Amino acid sequence: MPWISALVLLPLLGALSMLAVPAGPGGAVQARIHAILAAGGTLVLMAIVVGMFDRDVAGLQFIDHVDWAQEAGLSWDVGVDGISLWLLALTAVMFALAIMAACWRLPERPRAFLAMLLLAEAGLMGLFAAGDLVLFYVFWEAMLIPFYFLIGMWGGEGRARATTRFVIYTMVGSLLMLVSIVATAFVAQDITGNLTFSIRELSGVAFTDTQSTWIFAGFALAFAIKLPLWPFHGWLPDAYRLAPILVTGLLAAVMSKAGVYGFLRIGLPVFPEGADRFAIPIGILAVIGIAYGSLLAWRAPTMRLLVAYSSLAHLGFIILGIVAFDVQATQGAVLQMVNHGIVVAAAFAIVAVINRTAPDDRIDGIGGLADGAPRLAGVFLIVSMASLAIPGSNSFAGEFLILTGVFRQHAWLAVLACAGIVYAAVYMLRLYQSAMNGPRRGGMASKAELRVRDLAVLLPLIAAMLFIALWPKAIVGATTASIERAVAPAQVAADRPEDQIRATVEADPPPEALPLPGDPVPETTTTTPAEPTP
Amino acid sequence: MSLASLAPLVDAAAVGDPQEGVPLALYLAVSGGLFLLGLLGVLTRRNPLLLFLAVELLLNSANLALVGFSRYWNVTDGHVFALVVMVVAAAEVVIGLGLVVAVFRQRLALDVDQMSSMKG
Amino acid sequence: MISVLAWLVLGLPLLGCVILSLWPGEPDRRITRVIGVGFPAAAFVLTAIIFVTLLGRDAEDRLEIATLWNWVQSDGLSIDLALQIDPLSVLMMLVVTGVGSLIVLYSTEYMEHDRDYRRFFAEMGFFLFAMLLLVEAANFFFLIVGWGLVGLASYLLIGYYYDRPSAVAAAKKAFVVNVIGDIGMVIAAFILVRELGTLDYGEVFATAPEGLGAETGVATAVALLLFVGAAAKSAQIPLHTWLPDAMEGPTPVSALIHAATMVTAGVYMIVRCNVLYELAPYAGDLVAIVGAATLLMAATIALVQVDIKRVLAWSTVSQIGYMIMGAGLGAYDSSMFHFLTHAFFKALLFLAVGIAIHALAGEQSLDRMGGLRRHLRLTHAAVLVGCLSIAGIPPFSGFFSKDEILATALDAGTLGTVLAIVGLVGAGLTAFYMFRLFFRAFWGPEPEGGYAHAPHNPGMAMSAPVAVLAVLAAVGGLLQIPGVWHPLKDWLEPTLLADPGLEATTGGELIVSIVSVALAIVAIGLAYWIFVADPERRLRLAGAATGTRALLTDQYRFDEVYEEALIQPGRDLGDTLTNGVERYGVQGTMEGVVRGVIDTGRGLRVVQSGLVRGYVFAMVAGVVAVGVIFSLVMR
Amino acid sequence: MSSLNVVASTPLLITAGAATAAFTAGLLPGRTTRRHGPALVGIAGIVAAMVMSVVLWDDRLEAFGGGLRADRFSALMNLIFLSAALLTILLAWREPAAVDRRGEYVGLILVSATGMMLVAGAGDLITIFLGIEVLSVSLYVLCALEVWREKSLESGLKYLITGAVGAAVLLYGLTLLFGATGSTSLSAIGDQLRGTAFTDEPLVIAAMALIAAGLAFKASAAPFHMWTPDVYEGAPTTVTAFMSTATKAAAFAAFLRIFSGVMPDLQADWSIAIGAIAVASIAVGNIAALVQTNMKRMLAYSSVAQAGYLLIGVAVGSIRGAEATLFYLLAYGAMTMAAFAIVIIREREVEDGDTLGALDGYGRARPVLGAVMTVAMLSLAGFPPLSGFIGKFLLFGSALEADMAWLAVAGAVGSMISLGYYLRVVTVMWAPGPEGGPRKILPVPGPVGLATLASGLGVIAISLMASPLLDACRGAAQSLLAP
Repeated sequence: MPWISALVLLPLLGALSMLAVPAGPGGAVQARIHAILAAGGTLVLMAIVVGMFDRDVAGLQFIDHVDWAQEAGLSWDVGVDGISLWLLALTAVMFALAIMAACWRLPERPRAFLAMLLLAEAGLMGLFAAGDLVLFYVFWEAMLIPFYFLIGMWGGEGRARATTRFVIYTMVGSLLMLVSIVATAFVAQDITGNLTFSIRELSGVAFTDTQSTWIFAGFALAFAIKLPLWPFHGWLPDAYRLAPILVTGLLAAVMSKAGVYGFLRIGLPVFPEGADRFAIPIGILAVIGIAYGSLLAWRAPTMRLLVAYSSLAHLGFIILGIVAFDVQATQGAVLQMVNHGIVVAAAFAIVAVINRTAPDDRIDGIGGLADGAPRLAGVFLIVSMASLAIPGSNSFAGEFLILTGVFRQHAWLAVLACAGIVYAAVYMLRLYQSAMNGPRRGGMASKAELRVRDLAVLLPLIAAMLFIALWPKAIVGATTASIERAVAPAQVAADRPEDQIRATVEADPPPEALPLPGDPVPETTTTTPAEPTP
Repeated sequence: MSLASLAPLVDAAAVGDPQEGVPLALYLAVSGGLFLLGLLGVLTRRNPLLLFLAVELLLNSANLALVGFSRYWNVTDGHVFALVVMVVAAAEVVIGLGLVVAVFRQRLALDVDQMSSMKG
Repeated sequence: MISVLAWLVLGLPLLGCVILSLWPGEPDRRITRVIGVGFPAAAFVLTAIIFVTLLGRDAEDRLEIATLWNWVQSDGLSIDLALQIDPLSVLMMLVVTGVGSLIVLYSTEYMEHDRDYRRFFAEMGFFLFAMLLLVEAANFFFLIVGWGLVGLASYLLIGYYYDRPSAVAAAKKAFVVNVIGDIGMVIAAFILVRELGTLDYGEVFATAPEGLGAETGVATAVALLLFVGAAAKSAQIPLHTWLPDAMEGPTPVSALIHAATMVTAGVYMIVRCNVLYELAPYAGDLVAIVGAATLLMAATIALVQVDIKRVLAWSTVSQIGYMIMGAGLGAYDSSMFHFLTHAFFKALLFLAVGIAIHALAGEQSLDRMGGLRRHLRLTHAAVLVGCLSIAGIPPFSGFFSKDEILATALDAGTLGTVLAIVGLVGAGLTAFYMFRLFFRAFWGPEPEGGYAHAPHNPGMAMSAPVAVLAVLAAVGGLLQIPGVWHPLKDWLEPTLLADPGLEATTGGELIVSIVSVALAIVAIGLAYWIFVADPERRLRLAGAATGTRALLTDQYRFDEVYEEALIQPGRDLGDTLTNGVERYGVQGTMEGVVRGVIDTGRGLRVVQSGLVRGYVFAMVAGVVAVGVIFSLVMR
Repeated sequence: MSSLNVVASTPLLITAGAATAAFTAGLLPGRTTRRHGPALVGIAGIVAAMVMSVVLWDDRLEAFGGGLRADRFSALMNLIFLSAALLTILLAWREPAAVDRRGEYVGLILVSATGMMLVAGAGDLITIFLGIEVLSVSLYVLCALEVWREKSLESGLKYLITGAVGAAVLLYGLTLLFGATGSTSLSAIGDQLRGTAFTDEPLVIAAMALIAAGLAFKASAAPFHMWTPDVYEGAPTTVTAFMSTATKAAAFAAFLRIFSGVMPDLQADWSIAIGAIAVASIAVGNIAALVQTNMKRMLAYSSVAQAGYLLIGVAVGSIRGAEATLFYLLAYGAMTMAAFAIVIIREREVEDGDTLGALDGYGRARPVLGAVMTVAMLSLAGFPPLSGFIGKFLLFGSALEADMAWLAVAGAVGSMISLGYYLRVVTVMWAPGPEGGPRKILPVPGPVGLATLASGLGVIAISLMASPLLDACRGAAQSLLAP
């Protein structure tokens, strides 16, 4: 069974099925059923994939390959490995929760809203599953469209500007990425003699330093904007502020992982030399982003902005983990992607709850809610602590692994990044305390108390936080083989000591020899002349 | 594109058969002059009728060159081409005159500069 | 068996916390009491069983690792979710669960009038869990986890009265300062991972001498970074400012967390890491110096504080200074001994003072106290025991433990001698400020206008723990008598892998004892002379040395300096970034580019004049341009 | 040389015949006959011509002594022209200019298409010029067809004047090319220019410059584009739609025929200049479109920019480039037609239907039309996986393959700018709109709706069927470049 294709196509099918739903109240019920079936089905499929996933395989598993336009080298090529597994799972879970929340209290024009959510899910699923550069780009751009509509049609005042900024800014980078993708294929064709966009086949092609650097730069800009990496975050505040908060949650929880994923999936394995050249600059930007995001979060006037800027800081840690070229840091980064997704989604869910009683979102405007809303206080506390990565939380597990790894490679970057942990405490406590503690400043606590539908979203997230806090190995363990292989080329390029490089750098087998899903992985070695190992 | 760059052709014409008569270079010089004159006319005239006249100059300058080249290469293609161009020029002017009549019937000024309601 | 017990000890308080938190609706207070006290008490009983079991074994056999599961494994670093049961952790567990149980028992009555009864016990349970995790952890990672979680518990309990802005601010301060400490420890852990590839105590301590090397920069860095964590948690200069503010929490919290247990975690950690500190003697010296400076500073501040709990808070800072000084010098067992006695007498003091505060309906100012001994006789006696103990009057416990640190210090070279002298001065100051507190609250005249309500005597739940602690404070010092016996030291022996073997000489003991007791008696006399003999004298003296007094009252103005030098600039930077870089740089650049493009578009609109001859001209120009390009490209 | 070989010219003859028939039908008595007769005749003719084009797909024939060719390239281009003509006739079902003068309208459209087919199949300089003039002259009339409207007249006159100058420039270029080679037959010229002997021949250089300029005018490439917005705005919108799709395609057919087909060896000489025109078009078109509020003007500038992208494929001069240009022409035709279709529908409903404001909230009232417009805009902007993306992808690819990365980068930067206006349309379409929905809504006439849907689905279908279509484009490019 084409598991991964099903994962991508089921939400798409769900979205298309909305066309068959009649308008009116009867249709709303039907729309709910369609959406929940699609999202829930995806979640179930995802669970099955997680269950069947083979943790010892480094490469892609469950590959589905169909040619699309061979002449141009385009094809449908999806699969999953240890890196994408958890991002797919994160996407499936987050969208299932989001759709559940949306169904619980439908916005206006529910069919379109649910259809857009499902389209976004399909886009992100496809992005994380894509094994082909063009397909990756297709999903990279395609998911913008549903988000564009979600912000543009259901957003707050001033959303037109926000959406345009969001999309233009993101596309600015990605169009250069398109050029880079095409350039990659042709340069690789010059080297190996066959035209392909398959990431598997391209990683291992011996690009020259210059080629690698320039093409990587094209990719890196796109990824940096998507992340966003400081100072490419110009689109972020408006988009996060003006999107419907459900969508903001999804942007922060899932979409922001696309950029990091790009670095890890494409940047490091395919362009190790380029990645090496940019590693320190990106690391510095990440550290600046940590401090900058934290300071702005500290002074942010509204709750959403605070969480938005905190997200900027958190993503700084994650990308820092990626550019360290350290297996441990990278594993931490992947773990932290999952963590951040869970935590920031919960944070926005809580902001949404508080917004019920403080619709203007201002931090000054609320206070002392804990008195009448003890459940909220408790859940909020857990989420705040997870967000500021208190030792013992799931985020701490991620940050610890990241920073240990970064410290091993670039101690100074890790030490600088550590300062961000202090800031995190300052701004998260500011948010928590000003909302929950102190004298009552406005807002009715009873309105903000968690109801069943809030708990239905928050409790699974908190359960996930606790689970990861107690046993991160469940997540980390599955990534080992894939990450070791993904990082190895960059480690070689960066002249890391032999004992840190845990995978041999070699090109993938040519397409004919690709294993079918379910086949044992053959031991064939490369026939391509590329062999970057010195 | 300056006339100086036509020097090779001038040479070619000069060393050619004296029976050929007018050398190609002169055809081209006149043709080029007509073309420039036509362009100048299009650029300076505001009356559509005069503009069409200038356009005729442009097309006929090409005709002259076509005929000259045709003679130079001693083929008939250019002549055929010139005939086609004449027909086309006639058609264009017919359309132009038709438009001018329509404009006139709408009581609009016969001044291309005043026909600028659409811009930007 | 011990493994299971160790996990049970850890899990019981947490279980209590979870049950209380998730109890639907507001549970009956009796149920809250049973759960809130029962689970810690059960943990204490189990700890006692562990203790007895270990006692029955040979000294070498007293180490037990209880692994639950492999927590994470990444690139060679493997971290187990594991506990380490050894004499040091058992000692800590005994104190934590023992004193903890007493204090929650006390709280059942103390917190009687509070709305959030259940939340208090839930949070206390959580604290006990976190503290036990801290002391039981088998590796640095879970040490840090416990370290962070006690910070959270402390935050919650300081901010217990969350509608009080001062409490909220104090909680935040405590949390942030502790996070700074956490970072020190985290970075130390990074170094350990990089250099040694492991965080397990056993492996770290076994490989550190080779892996880090003695007296190397790396070892010193690790030791100092760990000490940053210790300084934050144990309120040492310069990270001490949160502890006095932490008195915003309920008094039982101050007694348990901010006196007896959590704040001494730094001492525990240094003792635990004795191997590392022995590899970094300079770091050890610095630790000792910081400890000494802290003890002196805190003692001087305590001289003038009016808030009764603040006096106790500063005295705690000062006493921990002794412990840190001792640990820094290598007198690990003495430090632990002082930790033990301090847990008794400081908990006693807080709880007894708490009775007074409770009796006065929350009044904490010494200015509105006086003559309480007539109302609260037993409490008066208990406070007296505590004061005598902390002042180091034999045979109360503080005398033995404090003098042991100072006497050992004399054996530690010139630095030790100097620090011992500082410690002696501090001891004198301690006796003075404690008896100032004692005389002003319990002796002397009643405050003007008398008490609105006659102070009432506490019930059994509050009295019993005080009584037990009073006994312990009185006799606890006998656990270790120089030259007679030292069971504590023997007990800790297996964990002190790198004990430098400092030994208090009999001569040293004698000198220290005599001097300190003499100083204490003089100080007590002075206090009596000022505060009791003639109550007016205090007011007359208050006019003298106003500048110094103000400095001390302001607690050396650390807070102000931090506010001015660190926090406000941070806020300003944040605002500058928001209003400058973000608005004009990040957003502005983007908008500027967009505006530039749009302006170009407007310009093109102007060029598009609607004049057809203009269009033709553009075409002609275009032809020329294309021609130029062609001729340029032409070879 | 002397054989007429009519078979090769059947599509063209059928179209021309249909045009004549349409003219005639328009003169027949009976209101219904006058109204529907020409359209039906025209549609029948178009379908027949399309069938013939498909039938001729695998042949390589010449007619009129080499003046007209029937190869895959011309067949593919014929299909584009004919489809555009068909859609235009359908879209014009209720267009005032077309309703009263259906015979003229359909006839002129078909004549214009005949001219385009002449260009696409040209085997001779004369055919090229003749084709271009035939298509232009009928368009001049079509533009001014609404003689009662000042703007329509202005548009016709402006187009005529600039068009005449453009044609003259082209003609002069063709003349010089003839002068340099001594032949008007493309194959003969191609033989002459084989090798690099002519690279420093000033006559050839001048010819190339003038031809490039003349064709760039037809393709509305900057700086020869300035007529485009005015003419597009003033002309009846269906005519605009036809111009922007079919005429542009014809211009590119000529570009490919002459530059890629006849002088591939001189590619190094002309690629820079054509690339420069491409970059200028991308820049000017996109930037100017940003500030437009009239949909037709905006689409006009957008078509300038799109011409720039298309020129990338010409500039690289390779089979891959031609293939990319052809594919993009297909996609571009579908998406532009779809965009204009919405404007046409909206124009019937409200006075200022061609402005952006008229579309405010239109998508909410008319979701299907909104979806078509959205798809068209996103495709024009190059969002994957729509056909516009695949086209751009191929164009950029051809540029990079030819080591002309600067063209790809320019295209990418231009695409970024283009988002500003394409997405604005989408935003406006789906905005809440004025109170009570868009001002006025009329039922969409069947043929118009059919054409709109067909164009919208075409945008999607072209991307889904990219593989067979690319095969076709490659075949066409090969027939052009690798005879």
